[in-house]
Order: sequence, then C-alpha cells, then structure tokens
Amino acid sequence: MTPFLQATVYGLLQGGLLALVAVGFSLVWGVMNVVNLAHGALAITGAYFSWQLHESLGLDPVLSLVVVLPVMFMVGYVIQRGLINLVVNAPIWMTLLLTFGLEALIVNGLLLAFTGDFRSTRTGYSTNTLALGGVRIPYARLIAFGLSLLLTVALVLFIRNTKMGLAIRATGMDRTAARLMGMNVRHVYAVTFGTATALAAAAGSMIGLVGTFTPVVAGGYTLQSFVIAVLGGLGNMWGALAGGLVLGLATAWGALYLSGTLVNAIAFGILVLVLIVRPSGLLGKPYYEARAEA
Amino acid sequence: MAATSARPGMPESESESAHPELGAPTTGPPKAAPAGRTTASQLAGWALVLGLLVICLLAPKLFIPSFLRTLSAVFMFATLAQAWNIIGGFTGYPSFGNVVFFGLGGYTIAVLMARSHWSFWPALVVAVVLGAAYAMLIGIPTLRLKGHYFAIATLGVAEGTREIVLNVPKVTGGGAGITVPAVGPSATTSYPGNTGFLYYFLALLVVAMLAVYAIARSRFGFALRAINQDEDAAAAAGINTTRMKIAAFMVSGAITAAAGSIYAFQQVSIYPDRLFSVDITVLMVIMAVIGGSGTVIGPLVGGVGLQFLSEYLRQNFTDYHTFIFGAIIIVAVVLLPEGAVRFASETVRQRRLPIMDNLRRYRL
Amino acid sequence: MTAALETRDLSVRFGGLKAVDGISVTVEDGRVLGVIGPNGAGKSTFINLITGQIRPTRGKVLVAGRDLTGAKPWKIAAARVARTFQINKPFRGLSVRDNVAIGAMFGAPGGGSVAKARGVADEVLERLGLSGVAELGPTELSVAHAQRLEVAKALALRPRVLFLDEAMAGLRPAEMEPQLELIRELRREGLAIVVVEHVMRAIRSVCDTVLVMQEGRELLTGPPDEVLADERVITAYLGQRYAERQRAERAEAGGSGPAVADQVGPRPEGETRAPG
Amino acid sequence: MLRHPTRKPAIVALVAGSVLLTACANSGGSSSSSSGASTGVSGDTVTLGAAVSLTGALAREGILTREGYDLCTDVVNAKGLQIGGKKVKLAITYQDDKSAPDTAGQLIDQFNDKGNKLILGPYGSATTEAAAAVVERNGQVMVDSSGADDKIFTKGYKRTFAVLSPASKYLSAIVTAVNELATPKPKTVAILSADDGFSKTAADGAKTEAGKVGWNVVATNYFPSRATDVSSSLTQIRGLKPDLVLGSVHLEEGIAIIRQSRELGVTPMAFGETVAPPTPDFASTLGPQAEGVLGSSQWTKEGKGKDEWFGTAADYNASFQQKFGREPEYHAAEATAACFAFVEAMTKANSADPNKVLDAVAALDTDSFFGQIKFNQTGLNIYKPMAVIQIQQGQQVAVWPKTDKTSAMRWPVATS
Amino acid sequence: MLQVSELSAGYGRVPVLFDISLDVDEGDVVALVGSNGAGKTTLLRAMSGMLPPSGGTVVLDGKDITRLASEQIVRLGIAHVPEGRRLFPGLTVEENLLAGAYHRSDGDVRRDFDRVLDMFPRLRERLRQVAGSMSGGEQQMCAIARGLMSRPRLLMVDELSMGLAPNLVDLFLDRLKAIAADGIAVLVVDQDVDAALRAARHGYVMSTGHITAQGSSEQLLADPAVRDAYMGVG
Repeated sequence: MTPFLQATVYGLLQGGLLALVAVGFSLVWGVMNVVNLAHGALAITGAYFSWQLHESLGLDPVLSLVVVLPVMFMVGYVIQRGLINLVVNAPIWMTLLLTFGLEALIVNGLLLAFTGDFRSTRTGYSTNTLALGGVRIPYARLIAFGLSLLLTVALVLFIRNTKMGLAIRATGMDRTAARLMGMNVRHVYAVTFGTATALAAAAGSMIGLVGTFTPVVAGGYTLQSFVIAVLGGLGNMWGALAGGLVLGLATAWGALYLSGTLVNAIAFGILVLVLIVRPSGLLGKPYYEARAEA
Repeated sequence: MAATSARPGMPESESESAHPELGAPTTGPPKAAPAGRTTASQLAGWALVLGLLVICLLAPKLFIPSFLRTLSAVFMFATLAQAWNIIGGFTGYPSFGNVVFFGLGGYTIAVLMARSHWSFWPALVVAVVLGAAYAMLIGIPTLRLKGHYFAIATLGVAEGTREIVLNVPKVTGGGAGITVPAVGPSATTSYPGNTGFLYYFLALLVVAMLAVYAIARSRFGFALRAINQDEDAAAAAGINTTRMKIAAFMVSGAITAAAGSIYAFQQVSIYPDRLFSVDITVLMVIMAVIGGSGTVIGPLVGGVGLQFLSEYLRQNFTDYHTFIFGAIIIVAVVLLPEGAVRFASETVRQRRLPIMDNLRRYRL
Repeated sequence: MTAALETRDLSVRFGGLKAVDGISVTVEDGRVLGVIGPNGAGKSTFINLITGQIRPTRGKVLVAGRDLTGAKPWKIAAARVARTFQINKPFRGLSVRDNVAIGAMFGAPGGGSVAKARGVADEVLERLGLSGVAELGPTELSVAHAQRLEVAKALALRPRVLFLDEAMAGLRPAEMEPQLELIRELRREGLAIVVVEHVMRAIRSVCDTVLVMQEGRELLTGPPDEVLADERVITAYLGQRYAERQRAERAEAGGSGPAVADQVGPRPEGETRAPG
Repeated sequence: MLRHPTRKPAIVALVAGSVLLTACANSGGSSSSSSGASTGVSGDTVTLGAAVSLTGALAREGILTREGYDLCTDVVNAKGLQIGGKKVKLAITYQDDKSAPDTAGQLIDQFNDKGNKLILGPYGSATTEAAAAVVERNGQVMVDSSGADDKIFTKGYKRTFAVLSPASKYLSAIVTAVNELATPKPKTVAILSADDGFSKTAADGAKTEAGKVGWNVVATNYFPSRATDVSSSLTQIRGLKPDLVLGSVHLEEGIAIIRQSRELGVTPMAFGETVAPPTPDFASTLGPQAEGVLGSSQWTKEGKGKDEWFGTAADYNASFQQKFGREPEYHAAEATAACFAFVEAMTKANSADPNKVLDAVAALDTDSFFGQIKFNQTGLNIYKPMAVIQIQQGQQVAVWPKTDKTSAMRWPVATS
Repeated sequence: MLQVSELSAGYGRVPVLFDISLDVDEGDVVALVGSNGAGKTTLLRAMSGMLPPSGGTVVLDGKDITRLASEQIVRLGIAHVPEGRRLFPGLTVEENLLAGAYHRSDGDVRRDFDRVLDMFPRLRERLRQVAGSMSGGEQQMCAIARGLMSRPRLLMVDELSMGLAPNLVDLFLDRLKAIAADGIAVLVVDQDVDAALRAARHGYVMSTGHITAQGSSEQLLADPAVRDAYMGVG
C-alpha cells in the first residue's frame, strides 16, 4: 500500500508542476491557435534566469519570481508582437516551423551562454522532506505544487475578472468582433503570449528548484505540454491542471505497476487516445471545440 | 448595373471562419499548384532536372568520397520531404509523425537482416509494405482529425512507436540499438559502400519524384488537391475522401519506409532515438514547406537547398550552426511562407521581389 | 416508374433542435422542385441530409428507388446526385477547367482519366459559356461566372438529380435569365432538379412544385403561384404586419396580382451549419 | 493566384537547378582541395580529426571531451612535437556530429577526404560505433576516448583503440571495491539503470560481479534514458531495503537517483553510480546530498602513472586547472589520453603516416598520466582499471584501487 | 456629424463599392436598404475600419477617420453591430456587455450597463447565461446593447431583422428610435425595406455597390422606381 500511496503523492506533485509548464501552452493554443514549440525552451530560459539570480544574488527561486515573471512577460510580449504576429494567419505548419526555429535559437543560445552543464537551484530547504507515515513529501516539490496551484488560480482570476482577461477570451472566440469592441488584437495576443511565457518561466524556476536542467531538456517539456493541453482541453486553465495531474498519476502508476521504461509510452498513448476519442479534451468547452478545427 | 458585392467563396459575413483575415483577397494561400498540361517550358524544366540527375549520376567521378555521403544524405532528405509533400502538401494533412515510417522501415530491415538473416532486397519489400500498412493502421483513426489535432496525433504516434521499439529489446535491441550484419560472414547482402548508397538514395529520390509527378497529374492527385481545398466539396464531387487520404498517407509511408530501410543498411547500427527523432520529421516539413509544399519540385529544392545549407553551416560555424539554422528557419518562414518555388515564380511573373506581399500576407 | 428522388419522413435533430422534421418529397425525372422558407427553416440542412453531408436521425432517402439513406457523399454522387453549395466551394488552387474536370473524374459513372475528364469539362464549360475563362483560377471570376462554375462542377457529374442551393445569389437580373434558361433546359433533358432559392421570380419561373419549409417542417407544398399567394407563406416570410398590408393593398387594387412572387426574402445566413 | 500556372515548372526547375549546381560546385570544390596529405602532415602541422557532439543531447559531454583534446594540443605544442626530425605543430579540427551517429559517420568520411586519417573519437557509444565502422572502411585510425560500450570491441575492428575501460567494468568496479573495502559488507544490492545500451551493459556487468562476490541482487530496474524523474523505480525498491543502490546512469539520472532517494527515504548503506559522481556538476548540484556517493571513474588525479608530456595525474590536474579554471573530470582526462596515444605513437613511429601510426598505436606499451596504456587485439586498453571515487566533504577523493587511494572509503555512509 | 464621401472599396481585385456618399446626423435614424448582395455590409465594414477603403473619405465630427483601424474608430464613437451579431459565444451576457465597454475608462460604465439593461430587460434575466446559448432575438438584443456600451456617437446595426420573428422586429425598431432620441445617430441596415424605412426618417437605397436613391422615408416608400431598384431581381 505504501508504494502505491507514495507513487500517487509523487505523481500528483510532479503532475502539478507539469501542469504549470503546460497551462501557458494551452492558453496560447486556445486563444491564438498557435502551437508554440518553443514553450519548453522558454520554461528552461526561466529556469536559467532564476538559477542565475540565485547564484549571483542568493535570491530564493520563489522570491526571484518577482523579477523573473515581469521580465519574461516582456520577453514573451516582444516575441509575439515582433515575430509570431507576422504569421498568425498562415497555415498551421508555418507557426509550427516558426516556433521550432525559435526553439533551436533559444536552446542553442542558452547552450552558448550557459554551456550544457546540468544546473540546479539549491536552497536550504531543497533537501527536506515531510514524512507522513510511510509517505514522504519533499518540501521543494510541495512548494512547486503550491505555486502551480496558486498561479493557476491567479491566471483563472486574471482571465475571468480583469478587463484584459475579458479581452483575451473575447479575442480567442471572435477576433473580428473583438476589434469592433476597440480591442487591439495585436496587443491582446502579445499579452497572452507574455503571460504564457511568464508562467512557463515560473515553472522553469520550479524545475530548477526540484531537479536539474540543461538547455537540451526543453523539448521534453514541450511534448509533455502537448499531452496535458490536449488532455485538459485547449485554453482551459483548470483543464491544464487536471491534465497535468492525470499525466503525473498515469506515469507514476504505470511506472510502478508496469515498467519504468514505459512512462513515455503511456504519456503518448494517452495523447493519441484522447485525440481520437475526445479531441476537445477531458474538460473541453464546446466553444473552443468549435473554434479548434476538430 | 455593375458588379455585385458578394465575392465568390468569400461571403460578406465571415461567419464561416473563426479568424478571418480582414479584407484579405484570399483567405488562404494557393495551396496546390495547378496541374499543368505538358508544355514546352515544362518539358524544358524537366529536361533540366534530368540533366542534373545525370550530373549526379556521374557524381562518383566528379566528386570525392565524403561528398558522396553528403550527397546521399541530401537525396535522402529530399526524398523524405517529397514523401511528406504527398500527405502534407497535396492532401493538406500536416503529419508531424512521418518519421515513424522512417523508423519502422529501418527497424524492419535491421530486424529481418540481423535476426532472421534475410538479405536486403526482400527485407526492403517487406519494409515498404509495412510502411504502407502502418500508415493505413494509424491513418484510419487519425485522418479524421484536422489541422493541429492531426499534426499532434501523428507526433504522438511516432513518439509512442519509438517507446514500443525501446521496450521490446529482445527483438529490436532496445536502447542499445541493433546492428545490421553488413560485413563479415554473417552479412547477407554485401555492403554497397558510399557510392552504392548514393545510387540507392538517388534511385529512391527519382522514384519519389516520379511518383509525385505522376500523382500530380493523375486523378489521384486531383482528388488530393480537391481534399486539401475543400473536403466537403470534394466528397460532393464524388471523391471517396477517406480512401484517398489513407491512400496518400500509405504512399507517403511507403516511400518514407524505403528511405529508412536504406538508411538503416547504410548506418549498420541504428538506435531508436535517431530513427524516430522528431527532428527528422521537422526537417521533412521545413524542406517541403520552404521549397514549396504542394508542388512537385518544391520539396526537391527545399531538401537539396536546406541540407546543403545545414551542412555548410555545420562545417563552417562549428559552435553556432544550429543557432544560425534556427534563425534562418525563422526568416524563411516569415519571408517565404509560400515556399521558394512559388516565390521564384511570383518574382518572375511580377518582375519584382514580392517580399513585402509575403510579409503582409499572414500577419495580424 | 420510380421517382428520381424520394424522401420519406426525413428528419434530423441536433441536440434538442429538430432542424429537419419529417419531410417527404418526390421529384420525378424532368421536374423541378423549389424549396423556400425563411431563414433557419432547414432548407440547406434538408439538402445536406439527402446528399450525405449530414446523416438523418429518421426517415429514408431513395434515389431512383435505391435506398441511400445516410450514405457517404461520394456514394450519393456516384448515384448521379449532384449539388452546389450555398457558399461557393471552388477548389482554389485548380483552374476552372480542372475544377469541373474533378466531377467528371470521380462522380461520373465509371470515372474517367484526367484527359477524358478534361474533355468532359470542356464540353460542360462550352455549354455554360465558360470556355473563355477555363484557364483562370476560380478566385478570378466574376460573381456570375463563379455561380456558373458551381453549376458546371455539378453538371460534370452527369447527374440525374441536381440540387442548386442559392444558385441565383448575387446575380443581376440580366445575369439571372441565362441561369434560369439553363435550368429549364436541364429539366427538358429529364433531370430531376431541386432548387433552393430566395429569389421568388426564379422559383416562379422554373419550378413545377414548391415546398415551403418553416422551422424544419413542411408548411405546404403546391404549384408555385398557389403557394406564393398563400397567406401562411406570406406570414411566414414577411410577418403578420406585412401580410396585412399586402391584403389591404390587394383589397384596394381589386385583389389581383401576385403576392410575394417578386419579393426577396431575408438572407439565408448561417443556415447550413449545424449547431456545435 | 497565378495567372500562368503552366510556366511554373520551368521556373522552379531553373531555381532547383541553380541551387543544386551551386551546392555541388561549392562542396565539391572546397573538400577536394586538400586531399594530398596522405602522411597527415601538411607543411609543419599534423592535424587530427575529431567529431564531437557540440549540439544535441550529448552536447555537454561532447564539450568536456573537446576540452580534453584542447588541453592536449596546448601542452604538446608548448613542449614541441618532433616528427621526422622536424618540429611540427599538433592541431585538431573539430566538427559537430549533432549527437547523431549518422552525422558522426559522415564526418569521419569528410575527414578522410581532407586527409585527416587520424581520428579522435566522439563522445558516446552510439556515435563512436558509427565512427568506428567508417574508420575501418576508410583505413583511418581512431583512438576512442569515451565510447565504452563493449559491443564496439566485438566487431573485429582493427583500427579503433580505446584508452578507456569498457562499459561492463564501469559499475562492476564499484562492486569489487565495496566488497573489498566495506565492513560490514552489504548483502543486498538494487541496480537501477537507464535503458540505453551503454548503461545496460554496465548494469549487466555489475550484476555478474555481484553474483560472483555473493551478494543478492534484489532488483534490477530500468527507466528511460535521460530521465530526470526516477521516483517510481525508487518507490519500488524502497520496500526491499537494499544495502547498496547502484545506478548505471548518466549525469541527470544519477543526480535524480540521489536527490529523489533522499526525498523518498531510500536509505541504503551507500549509493554507487557510473558517470555521474566524478562529473563536477554532480557535487555542485546535489551539495550535501552528494556526500558519500561512490562513483566509478576512468581516471583520478591520484593515479600513479606518469609521462613526459603531461607528467603525473596531479600535474595534469594542475595544467587543466590553469587552462580552464577548474579541476578536470575523467571525460577530459580520457580525451587527453586518447590524444596522448596518438602523440606517443607518432613520436615512436617518427611519422604521421596512418599505417605507421596504426602499427605504433597497436604496439604501444607506455605509462601515462592516465595510467599504463597497451591495447589488446580488440583495441581495448588491457591495463586500464576503473577507479572508484567517493564524494567526501564536497570533493571527490579516490578510494580504490588501494594503490591510488587518497582517502579511506567511508562506510556505511550516514544517510538521512 | 458623419459624412461619407465617394467611398470605394473591394475585396482584392473585385470592386464592391463605387463612390458611396451619405450623411448621418445626430439623433437621426437612417436606413440603408437594398437587396441581397447590394454592398450594404461591405459599406459598414469600410466605415468601421474592418475593410480598408480604396478611395474616398469617412469623416466623423470633422475628423477624417478613413484609414484608422477598427479599434481606433470605435474609440472615436462608431459602434458597429455586425451581421450575424458576432457575440462572443462563450462569454456570458454580462461579459459581452462589458467587452463592449472595453476601451472606456470613464466611471460611467456601470451606469450605462444599467441603462442598456433597462432598455432590454430580457437581458437582465440572462446576465449569467452564455451568449451562444440564447435565442436569436436575445442575441440581437445583446449585440445592440453591447454596441451601446461603447457609448457611441453613431450606432450601425447590420441586418437588424435577420432571423428574428416579425413581431420582434417592431420592438427593435422602437428601441432604435429611443436610442436616437437620446442623441445617438443610428444607421440601420436591412433587407426589409418596409420595416427599416418606417423606423427611419431618411433612407438610402443601395444596389450593386451604388447608392441608387435617397430621401425621406415617405418619399422612398412611395417611389416606385426605388421599389424596383430595391427589388432588383424582380
């Protein structure tokens, strides 16, 4: 029983973190119909950012978000406004290729700037665990999980209750009508992408807190974001969280009861299955479904 | 009375599309090249291609050995781009998992030659058949999806298939890879060497080019283009869209599997990470799209051009080449969204570089 | 003799909405059925049910006596049932000739080679007066030519049953007459034709029978003049108020003349799509 | 929309043609220029070819390997290399194999055409294996610095030599060392392994060795190569309470095992891992958690060997530190050693002619900062033992073999 | 207040509007009628910046707004209720209305919100309902209310009666009159010449991209030539 509980807890914690990586990816996909292959690279950029702040200023990774989030928001804003907006109306593979080029650029830029060394943001609490009976919960992962929940809730509140959030949703549903409301679609898109980038960077900070990273792992996080976004339904924040948790649990249980080498197979199996059986995702909303070509 | 307001195919209201391009003359690019009838200029074009082919056939005399290897990689990628072009360019289904056929072909060869001691040629036939069969198997469920969903479903299939290959080490060698018996007493087919593989890949490229050329001019090609443009209208015109899409995917899969087979034999030892690498898929797409997807010649131009470019960058910018390549892709996507071939023909037609048109075409 | 086209109790529902509810029609060879009705009446959905774009939830579709209920669109096309779409759907990347040739390649009985199909296409284009634009792309056509192209694409299937969904939309009166003449000619050749139209003049001048739909149901069916003068139709189309006015005017003028025959109904926007 | 669609093929063929021709002409021209140098010495420079991974999954280790090669040329050129009675400069030309075996093979061919007959091995087993096949075919000579998978040495290649110990020794060395040094001896061992070829071979080697010394292997568990989450494997073995946990891993999995074991409360007497512990990132990333972890290393700075170029292992350590500002780890050392083997062989043969160098490499029997080097029939270094290091107070210290040790092995390692 | 002079526009190479001129004054309801495909929707799109005109000018309160983007034009006071309403289907009625006030930063948004709900009490009952799930009439109410939320000087309503039950059309026409009485200019487009002209004081008749007649509603309703032009196809 203990292994099961332990795997469950760990899977949930891991899933929460992955959800934070994926939520921005899902937002961008849902609102702009752009599949951002550079998403993982942006997350890892955030990881380096946070790591650098910790190394040079001793800033705690959670605290460093005060700097990381706004800066990465601006980075994302500029990328969307200056680059992706140029091909937003093109056939889908154009945005896929553009963001793939962006990924190559970022990953290799990081490789040149930081080398391929594995990094980890090591804090005083990163070694501690909370033991509940036989089940152990590492503080760092708990913090990451908590932050994931917090930011997801914050994102939901932002999207639901602010004027910009309203504009983001409106633009995602009908770009033309949004223009007629006086919404500057270019700006709204850039804010959306900036928000997604900031969230990815926050996830990156947490990746550095709980584990190790190097530029080349970026692609793996993008792939996991795919699975989660599809599972949760595009542009659905709670869906992304749920998708992350489902993925975390499925791989944790799969590795425990089947084979550790099958975790990736399980993830992709889920992806393909969900796409074929229910393309709108587990929590997909009909209006996104209609929008999303399915 | 003068012309009326409703434009064919573009009603005043934009209710049929979620993200209409405001005031744009067309809502999409001319996705498929009009299939031309044989004309003098066309013949001239093909004569030129043929001439190049002859030059390349004479390559062993003209070039030094390592260039043969580079050239065979060029041919291979041009073939892969052309195979992708059938499903992605003509049919309009952007497969992001085409590498799965490459890997499948390679592993078929390796397993049959290493484990069952087959010789290369019958194994190649099996690999091609399996490639087509697998395309059918995964095409039946995934070709019902469209756009990003199809792209990602195929990506998932490719990644998943790699994991399966990794998890049956008794057959495939798993992560440790598998070695084709290419030399020594266990070899079932003598190893053709650099020149041999150059011809194999060239032959395959010619087959792929001819296949696509034939498809472009056949009923099948018309069906694919019609599906690409409007699937409902295609069905109403009597086209069995499901069957045609699956057939296109099968042809694409078969050619890709053949390329993977030759590649596996050439490499001798193969590993799942490489044979199912998403990078190979991305290269196929980039080459086809930047050359001109949906045209016969575009993938060749893209494949040859980009593979040489990447090789040039790698040799001359040892540390920065991937960085530069990424930047070039970005620039190419922004400036040549319709591909080099259409860009060139537009340039000739308008007698000016339509760069600003390209920039305006898809921007917000 | 079996009718070229027959529907029995054809119905479909989307969720709670009965988009088409129990429509039964019979169209003999060489007859033209007009389908009219206000926006959202289910006219295009009705066509889509017959030509296979949507599967009916109830009822039957018989083509020349053969049951083709719920068959895929290409099966229907192979049974020589052709259609145009309310929103034109040309194959943009192909020339006008090849647009037409596609129908001949796949839909026409026995199919045909590309060359043969292009021959057929040239014949059809010639007949429709489109030979001059055969090499152009469909987006370069005028509205009238674009509408003709849609008809040409359908005719290339050598149909026995032809559906024309708003083939007059956007046409000037002068351009409309040849289109109407074409329909009459096809009718003489023995085609069974179903015309969905908002242009009442067109309905009156070519239809043998008119089916009036409202909210997915049949309101009434009958000869055009009778149907177009019917109070229920006027009310359905133009509302109580307008109908009363018409009545008053007619009473004033001695109660003669057509009622709504020359009226243009509201635009049929967004009617083809099913919800969701 | 295009008005004259039928002219397009001609235009595009023209474009295609010019692209193809230009490309053919360029590449053909540039690579055929220097094919004359069959001796490997052109002018007063002898150039070695090295295909290393500078991008892609192996970029990190590839760059470490390149540092080792770079140090070699620095030191050798500073001291002066004499071949055929004249002073020549040693140079290495690098190409990026993008971590892809096919590219590595292609690069070896390109080196061959440019006259680079002497090849320094790439990083990693898959790339090395691909390179070895081409080297054999082209009549080049390769000294392998890091391709350790035993598979490479079973193919009868005559032109590939490895200064390092093969994969099967990587983890078994820890078993031998612990069995020799530990009191109390562990009775049970769990082996965790990545599922790539190299790691699995190493795991198998340890399993065999554990059987020989009479330990009970309670679990052998695999996870995907390059995983950063191995929690499921750890959850599975936690209940088995093994005395020793061995990891057949690369850096990221190695870090994950230690880190997640602490998180999950997997507390054996000690951990031992291949590859990861000697890498500087290991201790710096894990901090106190790395304390006491055993690692197998191809080389330690405590090694006893010595040569005229690099001096002792300690000297090597010093010169590396001088150049790069930090201590070398074994990837760099084995790279330098491979380069050293060439330098030594060229000096002995008094030529850079590939066949003479081949014979000289095959006949090599020399001491070095890397230990003694002599290759057997299959190309493996027969003298090469693995060393075992342990992280103590954040530093790696050599604990085995006894001859090279600087500190006693701490056992059992207190874990919390 | 609004002058359109010799405005031309088209899609790609196909011209659709030819030298259109029209005026709308404060407090006016102006009808723009014409048959299917006459170019009415295109004219509105050109006026609201959704389609760049190829010639001519649009002047609002003396300011040339011809080349401005639609998001700027709405800020200057033109609200366009597009054909098909184009509500945000996944947003609630309340959110749709607030989206209409997106560009406003004055403190009166809440007051206007109450006012439009007073105008269309039905919407008050539906505030939390997702717009995509409402009936056609309710959607049209929401669309007009959303347009009013931008506090326009000019409200343009395209295809007012489309898909509405005839008795509802009267209600909408009454509302538009009330809106105009508040000093907002209203330009209503409809194919139903009778309905639209009865609500308006002035009208313009469009046919195949041209203004073919203009004048007071009574004049236009009585003018057989206009009726012919309007019937177009007859």
